[in-house]
Amino acid sequence: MAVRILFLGPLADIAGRQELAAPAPLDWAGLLALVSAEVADQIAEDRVNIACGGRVLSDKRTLAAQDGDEVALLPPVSGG
Amino acid sequence: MAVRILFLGPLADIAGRQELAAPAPLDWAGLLALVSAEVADQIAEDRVNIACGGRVLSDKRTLAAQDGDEVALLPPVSGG
Amino acid sequence: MKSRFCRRSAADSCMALRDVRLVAEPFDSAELVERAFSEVPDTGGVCTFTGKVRGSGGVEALELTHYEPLTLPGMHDLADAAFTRFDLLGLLMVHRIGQMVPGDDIVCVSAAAMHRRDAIDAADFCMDHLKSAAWFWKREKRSDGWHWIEPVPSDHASLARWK
Amino acid sequence: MKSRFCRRSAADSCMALRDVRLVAEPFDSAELVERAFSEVPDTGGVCTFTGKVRGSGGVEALELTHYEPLTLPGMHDLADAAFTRFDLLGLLMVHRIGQMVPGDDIVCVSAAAMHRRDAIDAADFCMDHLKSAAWFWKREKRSDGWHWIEPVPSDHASLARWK
Repeated sequence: MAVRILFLGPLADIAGRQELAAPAPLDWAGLLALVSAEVADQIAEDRVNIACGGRVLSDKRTLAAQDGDEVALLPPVSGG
Repeated sequence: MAVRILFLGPLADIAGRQELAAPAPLDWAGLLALVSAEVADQIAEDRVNIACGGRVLSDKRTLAAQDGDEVALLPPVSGG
Repeated sequence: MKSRFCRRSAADSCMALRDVRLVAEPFDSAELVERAFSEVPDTGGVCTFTGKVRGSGGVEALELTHYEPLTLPGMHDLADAAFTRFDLLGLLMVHRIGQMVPGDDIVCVSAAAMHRRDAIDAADFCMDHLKSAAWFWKREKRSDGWHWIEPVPSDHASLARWK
Repeated sequence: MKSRFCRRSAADSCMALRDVRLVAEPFDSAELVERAFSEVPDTGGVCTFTGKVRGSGGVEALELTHYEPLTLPGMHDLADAAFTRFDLLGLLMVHRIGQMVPGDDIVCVSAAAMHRRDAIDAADFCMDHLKSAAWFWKREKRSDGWHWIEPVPSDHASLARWK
């Protein structure tokens, strides 16, 4: 098994895909290296959150995804 | 014609009637003299308002009801 | 009883729906709101408050007395104030009078607006002011007869929020 | 999807109605509220906010994307917070997902309480927190295609009211 990375909302457009499989384990540096420079810039922003295994990380730099984990990249939610 | 005095809400119970006809003109002192002592005590309270001709008086002591006027005695409205 | 109200500041239309009335018979809030606002275009949010007769404390019936020359004009003045203060597309304000039983709707205020904040604040504002704008006296029938409901001092705190 | 929720502080009953869900098809807010609260005893007030898809700006369709592992748990946590903070008899929280058209209901929050203040504040509180509790991304379809809706900074001001 691997780590499943999900691009949510507008991030899917920027990434040009909705998901991506990556070898486990996956940490913050590994994630940034895996995505395009544009996506890396986006997810490094404070207002983008990351969930791992269904929980939003309070500090996304502590990401430590294991085999089978789902890592969701969560841009800020829409207003309105 | 005369002045028609209306007792609203709980004031009708205290007065024992819903309305009363009085000779015109009618002023504040005339009104107090016309009603029972208990009603007079009630309507003298700040929280009781008086409307004359469909308008609530900003100072009820300026009451000057003419022939055909309706004078409404308005106790405080109920909460809830 | 529906009337159209012209808002001077409205950008693309001067028509906002306005429905203010007193009713002596049971009414269905949900149906009134549905009917009132189904034709209002551009609505982003609708906030509806419905007040009901509670059956607690052994209440068998509730009676609302009003003073007609003040009640409806007071409600219209309040609607004017709400349209001036908030950016509304529609406002419904219906108040029951006379005798009613637990479960009956007493009052329904519903505000439609482009934006959520205006809809919620307008409904809240109207409910807070309804008692001072219109003149209603309530009494409850319990097993031992009718009892007038006293004024509640805390209403003043609610009103002060809008100063 | 209805469930009963036990409030530790309830005086004479530990049953309060709670209905929290996501729906992928059009829904009728008025009917949901009617059905949800018709059996709730002692209700003195019901406050309902319904958010709708606006047709202004040439919007042809709206799509809501969500992240399932967070959305529904987030809504349930928010309902818990509302029951803890306000004295409620019932709470309905329904959110549409997927594609919808102008006039469709997007979200409906309805709170039933003994007292007006709790009902209005609970609906207001839930609407303010829904966007941070659940995760929704919206995009609009206009004649030139789909456009993501940006986050609105003013939402933070709304949230700060509840601190």
